[in-house]
Amino acid sequence: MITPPLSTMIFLPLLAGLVVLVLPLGRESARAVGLAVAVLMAAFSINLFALFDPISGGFAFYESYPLVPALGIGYRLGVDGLSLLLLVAAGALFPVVYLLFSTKSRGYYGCLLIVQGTMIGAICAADLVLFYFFYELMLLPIFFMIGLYGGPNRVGATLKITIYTIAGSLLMLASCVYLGVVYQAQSGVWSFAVADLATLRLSGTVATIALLGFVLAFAVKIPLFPLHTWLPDAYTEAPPAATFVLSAIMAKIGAYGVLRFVLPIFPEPLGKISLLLAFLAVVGMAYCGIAALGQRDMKRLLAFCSASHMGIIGVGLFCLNVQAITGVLYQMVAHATSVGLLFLLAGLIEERTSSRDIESFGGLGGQAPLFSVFFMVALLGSVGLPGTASFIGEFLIIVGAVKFNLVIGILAGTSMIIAVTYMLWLFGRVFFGPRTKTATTMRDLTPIESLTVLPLIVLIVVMGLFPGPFIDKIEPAADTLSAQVSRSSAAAGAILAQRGDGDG
Amino acid sequence: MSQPLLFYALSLLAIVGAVGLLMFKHPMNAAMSFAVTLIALAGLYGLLSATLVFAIQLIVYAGAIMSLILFIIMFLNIQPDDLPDESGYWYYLAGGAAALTPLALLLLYGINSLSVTSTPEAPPGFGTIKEVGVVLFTDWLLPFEIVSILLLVALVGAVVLAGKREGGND
Amino acid sequence: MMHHSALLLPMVILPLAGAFVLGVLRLATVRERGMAAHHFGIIAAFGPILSFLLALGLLVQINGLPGHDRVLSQSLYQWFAVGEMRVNFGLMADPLAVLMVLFVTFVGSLIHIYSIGYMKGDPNAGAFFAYLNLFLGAMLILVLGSGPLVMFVGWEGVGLCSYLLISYYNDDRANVAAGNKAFIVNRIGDLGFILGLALLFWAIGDTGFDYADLRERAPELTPLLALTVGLLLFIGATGKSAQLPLYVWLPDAMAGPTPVSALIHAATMVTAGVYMVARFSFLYMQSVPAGVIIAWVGILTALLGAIFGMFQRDIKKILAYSTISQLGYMFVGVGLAAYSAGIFHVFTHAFFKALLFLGAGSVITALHHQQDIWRMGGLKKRLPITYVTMLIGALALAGVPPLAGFFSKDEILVAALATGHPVIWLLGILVAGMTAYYTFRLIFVVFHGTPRDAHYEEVTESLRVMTIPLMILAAGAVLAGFINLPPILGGHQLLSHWLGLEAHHSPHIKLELLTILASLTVCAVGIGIAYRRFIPTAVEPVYHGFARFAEAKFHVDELYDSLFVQPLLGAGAAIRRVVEPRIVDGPVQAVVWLYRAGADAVSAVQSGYVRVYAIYMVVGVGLLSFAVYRLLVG
Amino acid sequence: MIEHALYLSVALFCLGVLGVITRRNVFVVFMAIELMLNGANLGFIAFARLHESMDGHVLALLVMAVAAAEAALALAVIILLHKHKGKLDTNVFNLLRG
Repeated sequence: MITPPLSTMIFLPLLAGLVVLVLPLGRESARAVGLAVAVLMAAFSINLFALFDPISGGFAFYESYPLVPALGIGYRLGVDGLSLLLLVAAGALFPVVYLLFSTKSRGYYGCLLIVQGTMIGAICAADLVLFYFFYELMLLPIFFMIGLYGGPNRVGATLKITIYTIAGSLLMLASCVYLGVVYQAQSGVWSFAVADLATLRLSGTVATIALLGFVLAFAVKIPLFPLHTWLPDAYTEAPPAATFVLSAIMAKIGAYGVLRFVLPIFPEPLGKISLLLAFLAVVGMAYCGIAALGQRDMKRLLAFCSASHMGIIGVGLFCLNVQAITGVLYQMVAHATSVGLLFLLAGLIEERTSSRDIESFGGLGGQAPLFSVFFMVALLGSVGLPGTASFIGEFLIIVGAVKFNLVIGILAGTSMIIAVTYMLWLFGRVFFGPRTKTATTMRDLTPIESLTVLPLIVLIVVMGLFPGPFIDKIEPAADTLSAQVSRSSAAAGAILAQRGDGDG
Repeated sequence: MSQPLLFYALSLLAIVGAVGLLMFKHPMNAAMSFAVTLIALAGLYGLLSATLVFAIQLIVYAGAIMSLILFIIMFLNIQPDDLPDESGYWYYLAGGAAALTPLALLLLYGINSLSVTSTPEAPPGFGTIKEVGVVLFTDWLLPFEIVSILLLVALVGAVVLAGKREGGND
Repeated sequence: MMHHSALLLPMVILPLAGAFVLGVLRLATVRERGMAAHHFGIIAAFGPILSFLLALGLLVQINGLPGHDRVLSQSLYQWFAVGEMRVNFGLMADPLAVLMVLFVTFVGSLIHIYSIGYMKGDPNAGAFFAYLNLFLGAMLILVLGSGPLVMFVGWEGVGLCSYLLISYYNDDRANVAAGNKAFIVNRIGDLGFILGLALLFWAIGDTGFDYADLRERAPELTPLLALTVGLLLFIGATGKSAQLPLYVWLPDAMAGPTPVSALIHAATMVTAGVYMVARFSFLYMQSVPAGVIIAWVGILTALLGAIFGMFQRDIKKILAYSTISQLGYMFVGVGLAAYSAGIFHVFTHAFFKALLFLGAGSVITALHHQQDIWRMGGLKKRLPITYVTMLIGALALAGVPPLAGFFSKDEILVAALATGHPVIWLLGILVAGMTAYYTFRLIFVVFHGTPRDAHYEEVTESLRVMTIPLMILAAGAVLAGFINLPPILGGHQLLSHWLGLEAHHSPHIKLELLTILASLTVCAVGIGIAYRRFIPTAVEPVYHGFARFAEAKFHVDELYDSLFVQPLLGAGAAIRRVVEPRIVDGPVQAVVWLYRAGADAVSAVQSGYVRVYAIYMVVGVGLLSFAVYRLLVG
Repeated sequence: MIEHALYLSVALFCLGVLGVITRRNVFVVFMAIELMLNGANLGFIAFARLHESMDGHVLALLVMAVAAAEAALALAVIILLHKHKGKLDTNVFNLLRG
């Protein structure tokens, strides 16, 4: 293992990306650099996963250097159970992108490399300011990827995503500053270290406003209804790799941010509005599901599908018990593999047939049998069929939601139904039926492409049948977090009860 | 005895000429009206014991500059079609007057606060060419030289600008 | 005390491995069209046959155990553990599961063999057999799972295979729609199932989530919770087993190849709901009302299915409604805590309904995919084996003694009387008569009378590989009933004792006699009416009034379509056309518009005309002067 | 009398400003600017008389020199404008627009 592992994982792709952007490389050599880095990153992250010890608690692979000592800002990195799976997903999923899409330009690959490094930075950051820095930075390459290499309406899409994310980020910045100030007021020293901030237990009106700042910023990224409107445009116009990055990893970083910063720091105010937030998430899930039902554009449908599934993750975030939190952590990766793969495959369809119009397809199953098998498995993975990874995640979330609130649980369960309606419609429409003219332009996967996709397929199934090794790594952290949250809520409840006694 | 009378007459002429400048549509008429103002002003300078300035106002302003302007106007052979459409003139005038009123009031307030009651007697030789020349070439030598350079630059500039041949400027 | 058995895992793995091998082979050869259909079929048949042999071994093994402790298990690994929730992935077999496994693998093997003939020459047969094997594996997981979640893996797995096989002839979009409908309706049921499991977990599952743990703690359930969980799980069963109100997918599912209809949509998968209720008998024993509700849903479904079955003209749809109706009976049995009676009917029904479907498939292939019974007729002479075997199946379905259906159906009806539900009993008898009528309507119209098919002379009996399974199943339909003979007919209710699902009560001689007499009477009446109508010659009827309404299936499909499907689709389209671009996007667009307007305004100010800038200056100076003036003057 | 000369100077200056902002004819605008200069000059002269100092006269002379330079350039520009656009409209000049 290279030391320090986390800095290496951040700066290797970042530097490689800059090199690719600066040096006058050809398209193919840029791609080769990207692929090599991606494979290295995959090896690193898998190694990291194997080395991670869930029992010890706290951050592993911790690195810390002061950046602005006067304000307690530091270059602090670390991994714990909350971030591990996401980190591995962000580290290991990229080779597929380089292998599947070969016809893009140098800048495209450079951006892809940079976005990987920044995302890993956001995931590993153990300092709020550092997190904020990477959280903002990771959108920059995405802007360029959409704006330069996107579809015909890319400018509007870029504008929209910019407006949304910047609005969210400003709120978050305000909340970050508030947290720093509060910490200084309570302890007398400045610090933005996550470990220090996590000891804060805030309550009151101002804390609720700060909480909303965080929640809004993360809700934009996740995205939660009704802040999702940037998503269909961005996902549709973005090139496949950017869509993959957005849906598979970046959306999860929003959810991760909630787990990392909101749950431990604001247990009491969150307890007050968690029902509302969970309800919003459920509404968004149903809304996006129904919206997906009405789409005629394959990528747009998948975009809404992704948003709908993120709704389920959103529900899990606010249920505040160990099943739901573990489910969320697990579902993040499950969603990344299945929906991410769907986006990649849809990107391949678009690249080969130059069409995204669902109505123009039919009979693709006979035209590209191997492709359709992979698509079907990814689809089943996304609808949460038992035996796939999503089932474990969704089931845990639903179980947690039922405990949290029966109505929310029932509504969360409806995702099972809604997801199949549009997914089966999509599959039946595109892969079944008489073969159309557009469909005949489709080419099946080459052996290399099949071998590229196969690991993801295997991962979907393996994570469904043998989730143990994965869950064992994350469950202790989820347990600790939910225990913290419930203890704080209980304490707050006790205080309220005392007040009630005093009044009576 | 006749001085104040002359003063007010010239002032009236200056004002009328200026108003004419603003009102006449054709630049030729406006220029003629402006010449009246300039000449009237020259008279006023004289009344204010500035004899050198009186002479130069007549020679340079009313003479050289005005004739240059008139020459150019005639040279361009301006047709009514060339004249700009000034339909919103009255609105601009009203608005401008309103916007300027505070400034004018402020200036008038300033003048009043000087509380000049009587005109002091001018010392002998005041404003004559010799006296002014002494001041100009002792205290004001440097600005004078700078202005000479300015004039040179303007001369060259004017030649460059107006002297360009058609099609030679791109 | 559980006993280990190493047979369980191979039994499940074999068909799954078969599916995998077939899938890979199919994908490898799909371009060259290298492999013939029957090669795939022969490979596919290995899995089920070997599993059947293993099931026989399991039977021997379990019979070797002491009578009160007959549970075999094979725990594999801990599936996942989160907080209080610890779920094991394991397999478990008790007599109930062994019985299910036996007939599933037996019927499954026969249908695999039959399919070799049925799918002859089909270019996609590789996929078909892979799905069929996958289905069998999933079904075995469903039956043998050691806990509800493992069962759910199989539960959804069979649903997936059902979907894939219904959409098998996917060039016709109607078939694809039928497949989608099946999967989606099943999913609605599954939602109930999952919610039931979640509630069950929070109630009594935190010490272990296997059946064994749950059974121990079931008495802790409050009546309300038991009722809720029971009904939620039953919602899952209504989806899988095509009961009211989720039965609508099953008739459409007949779009799949006929062996699929026989295996999945008659004999095995659709009975999973009944199995589930019997499996959760420890839960339903805690809540009598839940059972009664199940029984009522069952009998109403039975009635509805029978009514629809009487007026259909598609041979497979008649059988499909008959299946729905018979499933209703089974739910009456398990709902009224007569678990062994319900399961017994599942068992006998598997034989005769699979037989009828395979027979129908034989007819359909012989007539080149003609499914309208009013285009058939007089096929007795042309398809003698099919005719005889189907007649046996029809007699068994109609409940003619001593065939299988007679015993199992009567046992359920007796249970209805014995537990004090005379109305259910009365309806059951009525449905029995209707069953006899529509079954023999089918037989008489298809096999008797004058030929109506243009190619009548060319019709020939099906291949041996198809008729032999028919004969074996016919033998089963004759004999299956004897394994649970009631005392009144000289038997000892062997099956019930062996299953040991409920406490044994003294036999109700009077009630049994009454039931036998009544059902024999209505059976005779039903067959008689059918005979009067359709022998010697049947005339294609034109339905009016109620009959027409019943032929149109009470317009339930249309009702569901306009109540659920269209509103959802409409909402989706509305979101795409109106809500997304106009309403939800509105705030963003408004912000964008504000920015634009602001930019335009600023840009208009920056007109570029010096004169205008002079005006600004003048205005500015004016304001400034005003301010200074106010300051100075006061 | 000096007081009134100052009043006149203010009036001429304001009229010049009005001319600049109300008229679109380049000649008139140009002459209005000259008018403003003359208003200022009158002010210089009047103050020089008031304070009995000839600095005001020198300033007035310098202003006239500047005005002459300005006239030369402005007229050259006007000639160019007329040559290229055939117009005498200040609104033709909007190169300052971003």
